[in-house]
Amino acid sequence: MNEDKPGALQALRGLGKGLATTAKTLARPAHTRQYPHVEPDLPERSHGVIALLEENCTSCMLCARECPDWCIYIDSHKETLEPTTEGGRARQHNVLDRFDIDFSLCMYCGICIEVCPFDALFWAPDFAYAEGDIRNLLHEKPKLGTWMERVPDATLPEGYARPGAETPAQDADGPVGVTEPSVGEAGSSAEGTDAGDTSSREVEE
Amino acid sequence: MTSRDVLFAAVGLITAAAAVLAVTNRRVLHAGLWLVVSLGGLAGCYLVLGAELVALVQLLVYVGAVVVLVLFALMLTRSGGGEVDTSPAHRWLAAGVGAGMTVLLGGALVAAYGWDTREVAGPGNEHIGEEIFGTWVWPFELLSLLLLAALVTAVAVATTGHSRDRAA
Amino acid sequence: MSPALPLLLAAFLAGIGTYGVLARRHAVLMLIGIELLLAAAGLILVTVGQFSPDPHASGAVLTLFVITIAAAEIVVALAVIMAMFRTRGEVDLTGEAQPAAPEEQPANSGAGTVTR
Amino acid sequence: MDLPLAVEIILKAVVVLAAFLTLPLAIGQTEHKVMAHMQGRLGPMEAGPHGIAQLVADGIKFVQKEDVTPASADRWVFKLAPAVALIPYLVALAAIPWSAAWVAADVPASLLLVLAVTSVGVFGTLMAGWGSGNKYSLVGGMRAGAQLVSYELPMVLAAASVAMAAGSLSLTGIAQAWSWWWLIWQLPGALVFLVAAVAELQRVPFDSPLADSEVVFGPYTEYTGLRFAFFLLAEYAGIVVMSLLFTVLFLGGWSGPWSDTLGPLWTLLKAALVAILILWLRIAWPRVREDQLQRLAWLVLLPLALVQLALTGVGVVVWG
Repeated sequence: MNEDKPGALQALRGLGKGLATTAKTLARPAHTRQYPHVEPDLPERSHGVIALLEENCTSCMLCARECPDWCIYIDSHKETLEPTTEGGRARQHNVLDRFDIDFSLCMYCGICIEVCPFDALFWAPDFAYAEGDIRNLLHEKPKLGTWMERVPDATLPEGYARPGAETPAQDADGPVGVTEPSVGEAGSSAEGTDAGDTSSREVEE
Repeated sequence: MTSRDVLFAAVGLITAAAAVLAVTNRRVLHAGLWLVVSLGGLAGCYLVLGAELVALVQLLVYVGAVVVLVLFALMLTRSGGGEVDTSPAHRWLAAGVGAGMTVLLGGALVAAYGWDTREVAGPGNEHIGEEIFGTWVWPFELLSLLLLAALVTAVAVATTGHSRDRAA
Repeated sequence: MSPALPLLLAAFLAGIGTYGVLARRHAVLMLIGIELLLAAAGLILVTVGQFSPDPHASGAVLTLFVITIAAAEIVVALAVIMAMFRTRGEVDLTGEAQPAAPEEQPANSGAGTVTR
Repeated sequence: MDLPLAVEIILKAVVVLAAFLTLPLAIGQTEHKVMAHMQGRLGPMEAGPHGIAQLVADGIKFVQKEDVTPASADRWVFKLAPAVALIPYLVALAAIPWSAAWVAADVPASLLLVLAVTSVGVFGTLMAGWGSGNKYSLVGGMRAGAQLVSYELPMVLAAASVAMAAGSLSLTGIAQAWSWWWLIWQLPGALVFLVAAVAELQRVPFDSPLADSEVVFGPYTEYTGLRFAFFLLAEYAGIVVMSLLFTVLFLGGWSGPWSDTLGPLWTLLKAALVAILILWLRIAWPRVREDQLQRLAWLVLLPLALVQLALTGVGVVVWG
């Protein structure tokens, strides 16, 4: 030890420094958080789980197709909307039957959230959804919807009102959260992309 | 038979049995471990005889260092498991010589000292210390020279082969 | 107590040690025999020193000397054994009688790196 | 106390055994906590208040584990090794005085006894290294053997210096002869002894026999369950013994204010500080390489111990 390049004195100084650093740390409070007893205060945009805002989903399948490990399952069928005005044309729109994410496969890459064109998927900071059986990690759309509660306000689409809030803020181009106009627009835009491909099961042929 | 006799018989029996196992065990490392037991037992014998300083030095130097070196050498030469056997005739001959040695030495010593019970009155630790640095000081100094020589020799012998290996 | 008991034990140890030196052909095992012989010598010295007091405490002092000499002796002997192992790859004193085991062959360089 | 001899012996044996089983646990718990806080953590918190019963929980876990003996192991050597490693420290603990009256086995040459007995503990490690039938264990065992033999010499020399200064081989006598200025007079010896003691315990920074990044866990690689726990117990018991020994030799043992009544407490306090220092080294320092380790023993510690011995000799002749 004493014949190494740094020289004995320097080595001793280094050893002293090690002792001093550890002693200093000993004097300071620990960084540990006692998790099960104390909830962690996570940054609000933590990537905990993927929440689904069902009303916004057009079952366009982009998320399912982009998912690297195919953990999103979507089923939908088409329904015909009667024309709202006299002599108008009947329109079709997709109705979401099934939207499941298998969190035993999900690797939390967030690509589905990035690609969703309609702000239907969000990061929520919830993390404590472990299950005793791996098969129970396949979460269905009601469960995915419950996580919307904790999605930070900043990431929510404009005009979205949480279910708890008393008055939904009706903005000009805020179609979300309210059924009637949103369905119309969502349906049309879905047709605009590729209506035939979106539904895995063709209901009406 | 005093209680000291009984105690010595017990410790001596362990020592002797371990010694027998140390020279007959077919696995070399086990033989080394039995030597540990035997020499530890011998330290116990010294204790029973009242020579505690000798006993402790035996334990410290012999068991704690010398036999460790032996085991170390066994492990280093990777020869702890196997054994090199000699022919039965060879072993019988050796046993004969050993038995003859025992009988001769035992007979001579017992004949000289006899069976009668005597008092154990060895020198105390301080007395031994004074004698080492008084009467025995020159042999003691010679001994230190011997140790130094042994150290140098060991280093020389052990490193010459090494340097040749490195050169090759 | 009677001095016969320790003296008989010493004689027995000497016999065992002789057997060990003569019957074995493994270098370290022969050393073990020699250790037992030295132990016997030490036991005789201590016994005599304890039973017939001596103003110079020669029994105990000489035993201490024997222990020291044994330490010196074993160091040199082990160095010789190590050198032998390096050059021959085995510690069998009968030489050609038993070739070294296959896994011991590359040990030449391996042992060298471990020691120093 | 005028108890019958047999009762006294049994009583002392029970007390020593109790100390042997509790003090290492206290050291282990202290290590958990001190190490955690030195690393900005809390350490075990769940078993009992502030994790005080963590080692009990660990012990229960160890008992439940399967006792595995590897197929290529040298069975008896493998199985006996933990006991061989543990028992010497038990004997040593019995011979170390806590105060002039508090000593379980008051033998005349107790310093020599403790040093001799602890040197036998090497065999546990060597046997484990050989008996496991594992190459990492073998390498670790050989490292341990080389290390323990090398560091024993400076350790014994440093202890001899104190014995010379006190003119006694008895630990009680040494502690009684101690006075405060020995702290300066015997300082080099104390440092040598401390370093050698840490090396004898195979603790960081001298833990290359166990170096987990090189030889898995050295001689203890193949051990499971209770036998592994025995090795751990031996390590912590070793810290207890070495701390007590250092206290008695170099820190005056039970000397301090009101040492007549508080003597054992002073010993305990000083030994605890030494033990925490040994734990601290583990947390703060890196591991010393094998060749550096041997170099330190022979080129630094041994000359230092010899200088100390000469210093003590001069001191004894001049002031004695």
